Amino acid sequence: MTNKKPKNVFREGPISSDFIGNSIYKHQTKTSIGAHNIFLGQVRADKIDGKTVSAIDYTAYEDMANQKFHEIREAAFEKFDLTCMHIYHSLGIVKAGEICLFVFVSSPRRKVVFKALEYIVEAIKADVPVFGKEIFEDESHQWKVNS
Amino acid sequence: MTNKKPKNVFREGPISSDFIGNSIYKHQTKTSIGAHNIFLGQVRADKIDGKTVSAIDYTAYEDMANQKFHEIREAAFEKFDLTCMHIYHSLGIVKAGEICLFVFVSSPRRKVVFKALEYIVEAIKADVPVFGKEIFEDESHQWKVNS
Amino acid sequence: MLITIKYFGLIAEVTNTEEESLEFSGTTISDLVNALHSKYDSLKNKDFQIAQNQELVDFETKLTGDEIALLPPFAGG
Amino acid sequence: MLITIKYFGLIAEVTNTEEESLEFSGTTISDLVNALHSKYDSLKNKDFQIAQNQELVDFETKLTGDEIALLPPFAGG
Repeated sequence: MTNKKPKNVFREGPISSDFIGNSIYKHQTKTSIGAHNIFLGQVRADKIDGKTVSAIDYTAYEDMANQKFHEIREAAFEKFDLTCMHIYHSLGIVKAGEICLFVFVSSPRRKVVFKALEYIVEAIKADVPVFGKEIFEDESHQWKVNS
Repeated sequence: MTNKKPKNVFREGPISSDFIGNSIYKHQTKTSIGAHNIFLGQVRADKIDGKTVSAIDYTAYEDMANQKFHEIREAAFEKFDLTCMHIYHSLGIVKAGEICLFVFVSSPRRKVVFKALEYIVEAIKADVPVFGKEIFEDESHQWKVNS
Repeated sequence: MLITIKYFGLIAEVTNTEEESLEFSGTTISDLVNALHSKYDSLKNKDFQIAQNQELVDFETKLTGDEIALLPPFAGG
Repeated sequence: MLITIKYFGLIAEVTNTEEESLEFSGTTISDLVNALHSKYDSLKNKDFQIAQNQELVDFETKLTGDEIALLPPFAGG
């Protein structure tokens, strides 16, 4: 189930729990799957120097980012025996408590999904040009850096 | 967020995608969380000697199982910096494509959720007395063994 | 002593019951397993573990009179 | 040659633009970075990588005239 053309991974605004639930629902017709593993990135209300993050405003170098997501996807299908893989990332404002990243892998057997999901999430963090402006409650901001 | 008394992990029948979506939704008020990791076990329509599994009928030594789930939960909170952890397992009939196990861990940071989730799922598979009768389309059956 | 024994999954199919109480004079788990092998001949070919008071025990363990369970291979998830 | 340069995140704040075209006579990425350091003084303190034609490149790489992007630290997820 790989495809050659990069898909658009980005969604405007937060990723809703309904969207995630529905995505799980759609996999119930795929009866060769025995294990799903889902990673969700959620915006934290971090306190930094006494100020609290209220949202992150995500931007991206979209063409390059979608190309990188595509390469990560192809590499993961190459390395791991996966039945499906889905990646969604937010652009624009995502408030604290809302979800900005949804990675979903499925396989006949469980051992592979753990390895695959961690591989994909770490690759996204390291290789995909997405930028996050952490907006504080007083509307000042700072730029997020992945650790 | 550990508690001393074992909770009942078991649910009658499959775990619905709505239930999972709603569980994700409820975590959006917990703004110290940065990463969720979810494992879902789904019943496979395995073909064995030309017959196809149509469902698994789960039974358990319930008191011991809930005690084991509790011990796994306590051990995971001890080992990993988790904000929350939820485990649900089906009893009774779960059809091919339906979900029989839902494990949900959340933490401020991502690295810990991968390790914690795999630890918990492997412990469940190894230590919890749950039994699965694989029912074929012709209503014959065999007993499932975890690999 | 009177011992309550629970059977699960494949083992309950072999014994054709999920629970029974036995008057028993042995002292170890091993003694009990031997008695059950005599009572249920086809139990000999089956793979199972024993829990006493909801903890897995080995065959040398002393019988305490608490609840005993015969557990076939686990298949959770 | 005429080079199109894209700026993102913190870097776009420094340059105060997200994209510009420059007539440029240098031959390597390094030459271009030097020119941008002259144009935008506070760029010198900033951490960024360069992509040419959507691939990260090092400073010795030859300029091809394809799209250049200045990328601050990634923060996806």
